[in-house]
Amino acid sequence: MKLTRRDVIKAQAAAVAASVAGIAMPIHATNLITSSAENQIQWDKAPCRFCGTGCSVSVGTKAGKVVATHGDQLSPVNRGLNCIKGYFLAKIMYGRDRLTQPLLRKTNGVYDKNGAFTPVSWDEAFDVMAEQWKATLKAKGPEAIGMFGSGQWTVWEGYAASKLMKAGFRSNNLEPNARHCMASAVAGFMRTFGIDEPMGCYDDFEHADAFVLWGSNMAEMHPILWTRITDRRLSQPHVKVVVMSTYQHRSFDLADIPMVFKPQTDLIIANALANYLIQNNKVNKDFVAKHVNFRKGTDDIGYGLRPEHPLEQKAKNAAHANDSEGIDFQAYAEFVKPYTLAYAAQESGVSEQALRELAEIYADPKTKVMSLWTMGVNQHTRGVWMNNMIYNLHLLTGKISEPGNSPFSLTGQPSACGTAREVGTFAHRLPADLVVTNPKHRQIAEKIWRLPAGTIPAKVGAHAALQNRHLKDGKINCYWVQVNNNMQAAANMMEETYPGYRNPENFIVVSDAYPTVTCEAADLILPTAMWVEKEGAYGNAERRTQFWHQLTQAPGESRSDLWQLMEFAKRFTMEEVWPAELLDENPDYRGRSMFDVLFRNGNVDRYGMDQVDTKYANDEADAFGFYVQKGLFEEYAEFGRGHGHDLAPFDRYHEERGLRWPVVAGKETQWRFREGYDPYVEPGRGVQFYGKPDGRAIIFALPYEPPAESPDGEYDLWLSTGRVLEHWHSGSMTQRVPELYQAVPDALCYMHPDDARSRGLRRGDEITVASRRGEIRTRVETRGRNKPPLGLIFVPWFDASQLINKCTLDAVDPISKQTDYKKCAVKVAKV
Amino acid sequence: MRNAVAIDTGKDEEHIVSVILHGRPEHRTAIERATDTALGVERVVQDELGKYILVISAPTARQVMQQIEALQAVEGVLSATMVAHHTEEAEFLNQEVELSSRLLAQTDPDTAKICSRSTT
Amino acid sequence: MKKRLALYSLIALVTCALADNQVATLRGATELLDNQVATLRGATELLDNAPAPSMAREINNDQRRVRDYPMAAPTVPHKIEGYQIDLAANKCLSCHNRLRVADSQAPMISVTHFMNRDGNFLADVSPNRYFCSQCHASQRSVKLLIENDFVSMDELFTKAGTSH
Amino acid sequence: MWSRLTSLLLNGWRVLVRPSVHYSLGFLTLGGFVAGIVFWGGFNTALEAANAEAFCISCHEMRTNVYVELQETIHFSNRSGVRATCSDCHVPHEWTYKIARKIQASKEVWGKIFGTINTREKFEDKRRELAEHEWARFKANDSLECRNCHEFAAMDFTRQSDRASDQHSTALASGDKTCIDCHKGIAHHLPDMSGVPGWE
Repeated sequence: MKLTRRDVIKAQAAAVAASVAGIAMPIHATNLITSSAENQIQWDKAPCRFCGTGCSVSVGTKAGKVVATHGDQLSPVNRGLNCIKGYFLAKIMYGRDRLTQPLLRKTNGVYDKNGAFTPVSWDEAFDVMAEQWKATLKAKGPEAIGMFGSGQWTVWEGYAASKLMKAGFRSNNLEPNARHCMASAVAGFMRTFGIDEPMGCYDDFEHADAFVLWGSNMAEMHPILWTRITDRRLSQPHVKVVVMSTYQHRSFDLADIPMVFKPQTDLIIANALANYLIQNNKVNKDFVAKHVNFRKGTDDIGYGLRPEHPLEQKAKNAAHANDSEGIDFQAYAEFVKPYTLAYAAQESGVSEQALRELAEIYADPKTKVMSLWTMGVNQHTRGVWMNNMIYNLHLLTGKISEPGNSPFSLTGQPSACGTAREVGTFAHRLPADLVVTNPKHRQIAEKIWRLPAGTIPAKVGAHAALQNRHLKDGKINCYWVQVNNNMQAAANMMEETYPGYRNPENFIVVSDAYPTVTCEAADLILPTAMWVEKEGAYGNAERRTQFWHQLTQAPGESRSDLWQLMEFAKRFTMEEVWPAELLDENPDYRGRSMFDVLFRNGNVDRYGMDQVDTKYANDEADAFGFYVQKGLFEEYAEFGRGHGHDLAPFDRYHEERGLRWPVVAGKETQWRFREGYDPYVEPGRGVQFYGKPDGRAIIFALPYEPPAESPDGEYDLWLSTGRVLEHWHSGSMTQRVPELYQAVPDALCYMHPDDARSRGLRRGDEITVASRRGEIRTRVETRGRNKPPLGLIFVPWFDASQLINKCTLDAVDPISKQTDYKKCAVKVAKV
Repeated sequence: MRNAVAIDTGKDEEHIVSVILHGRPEHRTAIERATDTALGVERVVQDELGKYILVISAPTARQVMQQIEALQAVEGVLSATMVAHHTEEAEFLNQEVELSSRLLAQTDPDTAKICSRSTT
Repeated sequence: MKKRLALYSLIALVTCALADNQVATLRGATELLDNQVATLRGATELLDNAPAPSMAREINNDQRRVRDYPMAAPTVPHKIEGYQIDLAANKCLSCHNRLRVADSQAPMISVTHFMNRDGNFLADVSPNRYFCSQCHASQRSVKLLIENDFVSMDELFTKAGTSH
Repeated sequence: MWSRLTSLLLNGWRVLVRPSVHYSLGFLTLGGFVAGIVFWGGFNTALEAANAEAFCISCHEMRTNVYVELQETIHFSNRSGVRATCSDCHVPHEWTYKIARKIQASKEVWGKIFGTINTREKFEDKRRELAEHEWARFKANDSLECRNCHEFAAMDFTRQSDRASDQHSTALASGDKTCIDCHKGIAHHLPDMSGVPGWE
């Protein structure tokens, strides 16, 4: 039959609506629907591949290809909206240079660190890889093995990696790139509340009277959440939006109270607000008396640089940065007393009037306030302190754990919460907030994993920045990077990252869908399936766990990270990875493969192929002969069920647009710690911060301390780095989408026009941006979307041709070990 | 018609919108009478719970909205929610699909109009 | 790492052409040299810095682009540099708003934009759609670094169509 | 108009002859400067001096608000380097208009002295009012200062975008619209535009 474009579009529109409404579309429903089955498009739900917002998208597939995506009407997160990246999701898998076969550096047919990349089979790739791993284990033991994963791993990929590293290879050198992203938020939660992740949820957006951005450009980095704030602000005239940053950006377009403060003085502002609340008798005394303890944190804690660095030599308490001592309210009041609004205004450069208006927002008991932050606060050498200090304000006023009153830490990656944090793929963590340093916690994990006592090492592994240093120093020799682009993302590429990867002693494996700069520095590249080319699960910033089915096939020989992790485990016997004494005590583990011990343990292989939904492909299940994802998820869920991290049964997540944990008696939890919302709060307690033994959250007394590096005579400008709306992180996906690439093709140096003029520069001039560590070439932008104040420049890091992390400093927060990407000293010069 | 593609206000445009209409099953006859008599409204499929998938096409967005508002006003209709919206010149919509890929090539400037970057 | 291909970085700015070769190499089963992997960098080695490309111009031809699928957000076919969209004013809506299109002759924003989060119609643009640039971007005249092999529905339907 | 002028000068004089104890040194010097140009020679020279951009941005209200905004626009820097400075748009070139505008400006000098816009917040509060003065002036003189550079007769529509040429060849040509009707906020940020025709 003849079709017009009109017929096709009508058919599409109808099919989309039907998929949303959950109505089956009988092929002959009406004359609209074209008669031939091959014209049908299959619609399924999946969470967006990009940021931590966790929008749900409807994915249209046909003939094994994704042909369309659009916002999912049924998703409470985005209600049918997407940001510009989301609208072009359909194209992220189809960049022409997808990796399709393993590539190994070879000379004359054998592996050579300085050889040229040569296509090899998976067998050869894994043979060479296993050989390197075994040699290193024999020579140096597990601590010379390392792995760097991501908040873009699916839940089960992160979980499998955690088992492989911590139980299999018995090395805690496992980190997610989420360390760069929200480690300070995690440490902030653990210190203040004793349990990770926000107490509130996105529903707070529709209840708050004021929104305070403490260092987040939500307009570009969390666009769909920004639409909800915009909605609230523009439809409710009384609502106020406060935007704080070290430079002016798009979020300022909605700001009633805009504040550009001098870098690092957010510490002073936060204390000044607390002091204002106390001085003006705006403290919720009843709440504080019932639910809060006070502690004074250790100061002079250094900057997490190499020990020989002068700053570390000088720091008194670098060794025990996380310590604190109990104090009382009076002592806290005295501590913050010097931080007056006038002092804060003078130090920060923000007008006292603006600071007072902000203080009143927190002070007024009738104003429901939502504080929001991302990298401005977390990527900060005092990021944990800043997190604590924001909670201080909400705890002093009791504005917490109820609709609209919500300190909300946003995340940058689709599963920073679901995988990195909840699964615990950090060097110090185990699933459900357990830690390797706690013997009881290790026992719990060993029991669930059906492994002998003493399997999991107690020593905290190397954190992200330290892994790069260990690679450079030859302490880590076998390193596996999955789903991230750390050569581009890690700070101080010239002095640490690059020398580490190219150290002749090291063997670097990089799994990715595209040939990134990290791949270029690798020795073995493994082609990897992405997003809907596999069955997956992500957890977003509001504790929402979302699933998707495999909808298409990965190109060529690409395999998912999950398949790679499990298949690689087959290459080892327990004798090759565990010490003799452990096997002597547990002889029944002898002679078995690591795959059998970790993944054929009676849990992971519990669900057979009959459980797999026949409507969808599942390459991993086919490869291993059981429902891998379900087995891993259900084993993992044992950690949290009954312990405040309850997850629903596996199958339900394929039906729902996600559920917010704890999911108790089939019901999700919107607000934690408050009776009536959170089933874990004991009746009569009203509010109970049950992460802490006595149910009380902690207000921390913390001072101002200067940044690790500040502009001086020679390096006379602050450098802040970050993202742009149109590209996600290192741009390896979005730079390959024509509409997104042509919207923002290259990175630029955003600069104040007077800073440009005083250096003889004009818009469009080519310049070098140079720090003590490295330099890049870019161009001057004085009119762009970002408007820095005098003395500060902003350069985004998505551009593989302009690796701004050649310039950044690898100073970290000594508590969270998260890098400060927002503050270092640079100079610019005309090329 | 120099600016037909460029700045057409919709004179010969067509708007195609799909709608999920949710109505009380007991009102189905009234609802279906409304949908079937409304201009440019096509009823694609429904389920026994009173959910309908409609496709509305009209020359202006205003008319599309009027149609939806009218349907929302029908007794027994709980909600009528727009899902997809597409607008395009009618002349393109009339093209047979076999031609569509060449049609794309003709109208897509990205293929032709992109000049390569300078190499300073 | 080998520097023997430093010569490449001198002509690195011909990235597009090179990228294509590299893609070809990546796909064909031949050897890849150090500076040929990271296709987005052209032939520039990791430690080197290629000249920064000149700032690309916004395309301003007013030619509405056909979308690959109905729900994709249309790109902006004209300059929007310096457009003010904030609490005070919205430059885009001063032409594309329902009440303005008659005067401005600009295409009206999609009717979906009048429906709010709860699915109700508003007389004006729904507040959650106020910041146009969150979904709609102008395009710059640059050649793609990497071609994209996405197949649009129309092409698939065409194939389907011709197949019977 | 002369009566308006003299009355203004008189008011000015009354203020100036009052004992100066309440007034800051800044005021005295500035007041002296104004008095100087008004009563003793160098009249035109002073006016021209006062036209210089340097003079306009010598007070921070102009420098930190409108001047910063101007720098982002095409009127500040562009392809050919032809650039408009404050007075090109805000001071009439023809003498009597110029005087009138200068007198008006003296009001802005009071504004400066009494700090009615000396903070960003205060300036934002006044932005709509200040903008409306200028829009009204442009509307009244048919966008004279725009046309000093952008001569309608000299426009080559074929070198304009379709949108621009359509509007210019119709609404502008017929005199139905003048430049400012469509080109608001091209050199400075717009104030709250609610209720402004064309911004419904």
